[in-house]
Amino acid sequence: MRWWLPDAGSTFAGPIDALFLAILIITGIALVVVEVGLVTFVIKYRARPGRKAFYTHGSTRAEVIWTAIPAVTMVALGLISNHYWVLIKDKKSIPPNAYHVGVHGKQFEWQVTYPGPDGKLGTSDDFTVRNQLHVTVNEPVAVELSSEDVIHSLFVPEFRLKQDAVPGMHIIAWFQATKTGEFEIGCAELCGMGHYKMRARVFVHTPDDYKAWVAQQAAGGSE
Amino acid sequence: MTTVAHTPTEAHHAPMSFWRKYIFSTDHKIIGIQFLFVSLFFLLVGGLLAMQIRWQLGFPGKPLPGGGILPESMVSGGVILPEYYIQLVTMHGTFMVFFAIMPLLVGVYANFLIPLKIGTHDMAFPRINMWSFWLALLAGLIMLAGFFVPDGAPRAGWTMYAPLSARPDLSGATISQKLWSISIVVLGLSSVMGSVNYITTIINHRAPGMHWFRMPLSVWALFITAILAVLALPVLQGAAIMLLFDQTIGTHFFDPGAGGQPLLWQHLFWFFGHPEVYILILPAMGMVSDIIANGSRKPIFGYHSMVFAIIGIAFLGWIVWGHHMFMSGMNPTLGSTFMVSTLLIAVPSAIKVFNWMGTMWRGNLRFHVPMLNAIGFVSMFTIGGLSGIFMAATPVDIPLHDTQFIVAHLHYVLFGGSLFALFAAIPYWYPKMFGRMMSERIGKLHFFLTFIFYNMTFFPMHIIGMGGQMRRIYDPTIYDFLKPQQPLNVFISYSAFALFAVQFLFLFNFLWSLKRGKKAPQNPWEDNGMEWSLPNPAPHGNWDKTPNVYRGPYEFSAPEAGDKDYLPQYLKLPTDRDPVPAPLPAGGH
Amino acid sequence: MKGRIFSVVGGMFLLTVCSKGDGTVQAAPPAAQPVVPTADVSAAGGTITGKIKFTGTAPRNPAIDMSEEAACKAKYTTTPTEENVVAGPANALSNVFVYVSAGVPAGQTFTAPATAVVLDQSGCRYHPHVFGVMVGQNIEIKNSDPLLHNIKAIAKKNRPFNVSQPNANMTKTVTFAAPEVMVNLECNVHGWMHAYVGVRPDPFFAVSGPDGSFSIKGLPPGTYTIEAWHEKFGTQTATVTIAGTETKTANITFAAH
Amino acid sequence: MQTTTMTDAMRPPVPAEPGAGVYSNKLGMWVFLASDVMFFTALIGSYIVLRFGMGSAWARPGAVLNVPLTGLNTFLLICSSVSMVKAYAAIADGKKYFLRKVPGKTLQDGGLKFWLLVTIICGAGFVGVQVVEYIKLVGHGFTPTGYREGSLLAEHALADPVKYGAGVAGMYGSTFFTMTGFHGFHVTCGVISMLYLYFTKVLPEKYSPQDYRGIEVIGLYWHFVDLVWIILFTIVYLI
Repeated sequence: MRWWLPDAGSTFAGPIDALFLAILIITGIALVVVEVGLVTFVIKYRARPGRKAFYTHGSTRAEVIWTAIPAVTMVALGLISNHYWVLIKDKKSIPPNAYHVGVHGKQFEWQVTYPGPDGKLGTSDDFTVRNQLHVTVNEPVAVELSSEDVIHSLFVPEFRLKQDAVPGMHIIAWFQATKTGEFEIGCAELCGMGHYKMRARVFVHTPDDYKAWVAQQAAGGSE
Repeated sequence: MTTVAHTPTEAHHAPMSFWRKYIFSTDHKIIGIQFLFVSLFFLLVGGLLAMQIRWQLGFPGKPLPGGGILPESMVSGGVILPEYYIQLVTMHGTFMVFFAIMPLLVGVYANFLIPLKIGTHDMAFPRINMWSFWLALLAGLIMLAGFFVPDGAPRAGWTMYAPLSARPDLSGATISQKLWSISIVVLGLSSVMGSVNYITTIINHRAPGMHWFRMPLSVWALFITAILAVLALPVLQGAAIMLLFDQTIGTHFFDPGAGGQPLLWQHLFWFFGHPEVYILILPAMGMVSDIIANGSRKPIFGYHSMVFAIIGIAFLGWIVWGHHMFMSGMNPTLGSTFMVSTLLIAVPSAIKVFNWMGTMWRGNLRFHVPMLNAIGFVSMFTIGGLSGIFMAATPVDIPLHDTQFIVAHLHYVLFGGSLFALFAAIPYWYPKMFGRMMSERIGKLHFFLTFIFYNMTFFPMHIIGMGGQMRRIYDPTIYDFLKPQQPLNVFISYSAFALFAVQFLFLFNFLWSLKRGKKAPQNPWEDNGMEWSLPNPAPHGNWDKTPNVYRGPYEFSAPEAGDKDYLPQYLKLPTDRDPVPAPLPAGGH
Repeated sequence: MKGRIFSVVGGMFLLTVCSKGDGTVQAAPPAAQPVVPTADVSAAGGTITGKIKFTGTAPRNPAIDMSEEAACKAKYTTTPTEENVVAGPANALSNVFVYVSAGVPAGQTFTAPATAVVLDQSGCRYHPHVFGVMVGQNIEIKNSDPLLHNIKAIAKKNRPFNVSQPNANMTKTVTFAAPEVMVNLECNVHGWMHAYVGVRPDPFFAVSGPDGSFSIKGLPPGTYTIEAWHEKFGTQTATVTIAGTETKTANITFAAH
Repeated sequence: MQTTTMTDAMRPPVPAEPGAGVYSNKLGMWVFLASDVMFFTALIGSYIVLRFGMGSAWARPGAVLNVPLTGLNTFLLICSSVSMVKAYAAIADGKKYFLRKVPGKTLQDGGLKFWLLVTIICGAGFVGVQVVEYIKLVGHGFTPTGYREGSLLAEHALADPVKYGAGVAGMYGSTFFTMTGFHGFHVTCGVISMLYLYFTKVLPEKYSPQDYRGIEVIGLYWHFVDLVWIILFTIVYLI
C-alpha cells in the first residue's frame, strides 16, 4: 500500500515533493483551523433555551485579517512555485547538453525514436523502438513529443514527468533520471478505448549499458 | 410621473387546466419544480453511471452485477468493455455537470427563489422562461439518446478534447458525438434564455425597499451566476458548433492535419469551463449563506465582503482557465500567469469560509437538516478548495494533473460543495414548493450517512491520485506502480456503493413527503426572507399586491425583534417608513 | 512520517479484496495455420487448384518484441516474428487469398454458410492471418490472451468497426454486408497485429496453405478470372476455363521485390 | 402628463426599486446582446488564432471572394440600419416622417410603416445577396472544406498557390462559411422578427409615441447585427 507520491526517480522529484509537502502543511493548518473551529462552534454555540445569538454584522478587522493572510500566503506560494515551474517547463531551461529522443504517441502505443550512434535525431541511423524508452542515468534527456492522431500525455510517475503530446505540435519535455532501473510510462490524457493500455516502460541504464543497448539495436533488433 | 396604479397581477386568474398549470406553465415556481424533477432524474442517471465506473475500477474484469441487461456492444459476458467504460466516464461527467448540478442550482433555485426573494410576481419574461425549461429538457433527452444509437454514447470525456471528439475513426463513436454537440448548443440556448431572465428580473423587478444591499446572498450569487452563464455559455456554443462542423461537414477547426488547432478547443472549452465551475458553486454558496444565517440565528458575518467575494470569484473566474492546461503544451509563461490568478481565487474563497464560521461564532445554532447539510458544505468545500491549491501550484500539478487527485478535488467541490448545498436547499424550500415538510428524522440519517460514506469514497482518491493513478483508465491493475493501491480502489468502490444506496433515503423522503409530509406552517424555519410572507405553497403570481421591504435579509436576533430572534424583511415595525417606488422608465428612452 | 500523516485514513481502511486470479493461458504455440472452413458448396462442378510461389528472396519478417506482454511472450519458445511473407519449401507462398474475380454469372446468389469463421487472437497474433468469408457469414472473434486486444476493421465498402476484448475467452460475432477484398483488421494496442479478410458474395475463394496450394471447388462450367492477393506482393490474375466436373490447375507466381 | 393606459407587458407591471432605468424588454435585449457578443467573439477569436497560426498565408483579398458585390451588400445593410433609425425616430418623437399625410392618420404611423418596410427589404436583400454569393462560391469550388477538386478555384490554386492560399484553403472555407453563415442566420432571425412585428403591431398601429418598445428592441438587435457585419466584412473580406 502506498500512501505517498511514488519513489523519486529524477531530479524534479526533490523540489516538487518538497513543494507538495509545504502545501500540505499550509493547507493542513488551514484545514485544522476550519474543521476544529466548526466542531467547536457546533458544540459550544448549540441552541439552548434562553440563549440568544450575539447580534453583529461583522468586523472589518476580521475581514482584513482573513483577506490578508491568504493573499500573502498565496502570493508567496506563487513566487516559489513559479521558480521551479520555470526550471522544469520553460523552453530555455532544457539543458543544452541534453540527449534528444523522439516520442511519438499513437493509438495506443508510444514509438520511441533514438538518435542512433551519431547522437542526432533526424538522421538515417535513427531507429524506433515500440513502448521502450531507454535512457542513461544522471544525463539530461530531452523528449521531443509528437502525436499521430489524438492528444496523449506522457506520464512517468517516478520522474514527476508529465507532458501532453498534441498532434500538430512539437513539444519538448526534459528530465534527468537519478537511479537505474525500470519504470512505467502511462498515458494521462483520454485517448480512446485503449487509453489505459498505453503502458510503456523507461529503462534507466548506466552509460556503459546504454551504449551496449544502442549497439545491439543498431545491429538489428532485440533477438 | 407619480405612482402607478397597481395593475392586476395574474393572481386571480380563472383556474387553469392541468396542462397549463403544471406542464406548459409560465409560473416561475412551477418551472423551478419542473427543473427539480427533471434534474433529479438526471442526477440519478449520473449516479448509476458512476456506480458502473466504480465497479470496474474496484473489480476490473469481473462481470458487472446485472450487467446482463446491457447490450453486447457495452458488456461482454457481463464484463464492462473499455469502449463502454469511456462512455461511462464521459456521460457521468456530462450529465452531472450539465444536466444535474447546473439545472439543480440554477434552473431550480434561480427560477424558484429569485422572484420570491426579491418580492415580485414572476420573472420578467415568463414565456421565455418556459422555453428555457423545455429546451433544457430537450437537450437532456438528446444527450440521453446517445446511449441508444449505434456505437453508443460519446467517448471523449466530458471535456470533449479534440481531435478525439472530432473524428469518429479515432473515437469509435459516430452519431453520439454529434448528438453531444447538438445537445450542448441547445442547452446553451436554454441557459442564455434563463439567464437573461434572471438578470433582468433582479435588476428591474425588485420590490420597493429591496436595495441592492438588502438582497439575500442567494440572490446575489444567482445574479452573478447568471452573468457568468450569459457570457460563458455562448463561447461553449460557438466551440460546440465548430466541433459539430468538424464532425459532420468535414471542416478542420481542431484537426491539425489541415491546420486546425487541438489546443484551440481546450482554450474555448475552458474559457467557458472555468466560469462554469463557478456557475456550479456560487449559487450553492449563496443558498448556504442564507441557511447558515438562519441556523445560527445571527446576521451573516461580513455581508458586504461576502458580496464582494462573490463578485471577486466571478471576476477571477474569467482569467484562470489556463490552469486546466498546464500540461497541454501551452506556453509555460502563460502557465505562470494562470497560476498566480488561480492562487488568488483562494482569497475570496477563504473570505467566504471564514465569514460562514464568523456567522456561526456566538450564534444559537439550530441543527435542522438544512443547517446540518450547510455545515457539511462548509467543511467539505474547504477540503475541496484547499486541495485545489496543490494543482494550482504548477510544479506540484505535474505529478497530480489528470490523476485521481483531480477527481477527488472536483468531487469535493461538486459533491461536497454543490450537492451538500442542494441537500440543504431542497428540504429548506420544500415547504414553499409543496406545502409540506420533509422528514427531519430521515433527513438527519441521510445527512450523517452521506457525510461518512462521502468522505470514505472521495478522500482516498487523493491518495490514489498521489500514487499516480491516471484518470479515466479502465484497469489500473495492469500497472505495477498502481497494483499496490488496488485494495484502496476496492475500498472506495464499496464506499461509493454505500453512498449511492444512502441517496435512496433522500429520494424516498422527497417523494414520500409530497403526499405524507407534515403540513408546513407559514414560516417553518422562522426565516426573514420575503418568500415566507406567502402561504405554502405560494400561489401563482405570488403576492396580490407588491410587498414592501423594510430591512436586510439577515436581521436575526436583532434587538428590535423583541422576544423573537428573527425580524422578517416584510415586517413593518412602527418605526419603519414605506419605501418609495422608483419612477418608471419611459416608453422609449 | 508518510505513514503517520495518513494513519487516520489507514484506520478507516477495513476492506480488502483480492481481485487477481487469471490462470496462465496454456495454449501451445500455434504451429499450423488452421484451415479456413471455406464456403459450403456442392461437390458437383469443377475445381481449380494450384500452387502459389514467388521468385526472388523473401524479405525477413521483423521480430516482435513481446516483452511488454509476458502472457503472449510465454506462448513462444523462439522469438515470434511478424507474418508478412510466410514462405514454405521451394518458395511456396502461403497466406495468399485466391478468389474468382470474374466469370460467376451475374445475378446468381449464394447463401452464406451457417458455420462461423473463427478468428483467434492468441499469443498477440491473429489466427488465421488471412482468410475469406462470404457476405453475411459470421466471424467469431475470440480472445485467447488474458489482455486487451482491440479489433479495428478498416473497410471502405463495409461499415468500419472497432471493438475491444479486455479479457481472455471473450468472443464477439461480426459480419460484413458488402463484398470487399480486403478488409484490414488491426490491433492498435499491439501495432504488429494485422489480419486480412476477403469478403466475397460467392463461395469461390481459398487461402493458400503452408505448401502454397489452394483449391476452389464447385465451379459451374465457364471461364473464370481468378485473382490472387498477397499483402506484400500485390495481386496476380489467371484465367481458367472449366467444363464439367474437371479439375484445372492454375499456378500463380509472385515476384518478391 | 395625461395618464395613459399601458399594456400589461409595457412596463414593469408593479412598483419596483430603481433598476437599470430602462424597461425590462430593453434591458433583456442588452443582456442578450452581451451574450451574443461572446458568441461572435468565440468565432472571430478562433478565426484569428487559426488564421495566424497557419504556416502559409490566406488567399489574397478578392482572389476568391467577390469584394465589390459584398461591399454593395454591406452598404445595403448599413442603409437598413439608417432606415431602422428613421423608423425608430418616426415613432419616437413624431418629428421625422417620410410619407405624405394620410387623412385621419398620424404622420408618425406612416413613417414607421415605410421605414420599417425599407429595413425589412434591405435586410432580406442582404440575405438574398448572401445566398447568391454562397451559390456562386460553391459553384466556383469554394466549400467549407476547401477548393473542390477539379473546380475552377482548384485549378487557379494550382496555377497560383500564393494568391489563392492553396495550402490553407480548407481552413479559409471553414472559417468563412461558419462566421458569415452565423451572421446570416442572425440577419434572417432579425428579418423574421421584423416581419412578425410588422404584421402584428405596425400595420394594426399598435405602437404610439408612448409605447414603441418592440421597435426599439428590434432596433438594438439590428444595429448589433450590422456592427458585427462591419467587423466581419473587414476581417474576412478586406484583410
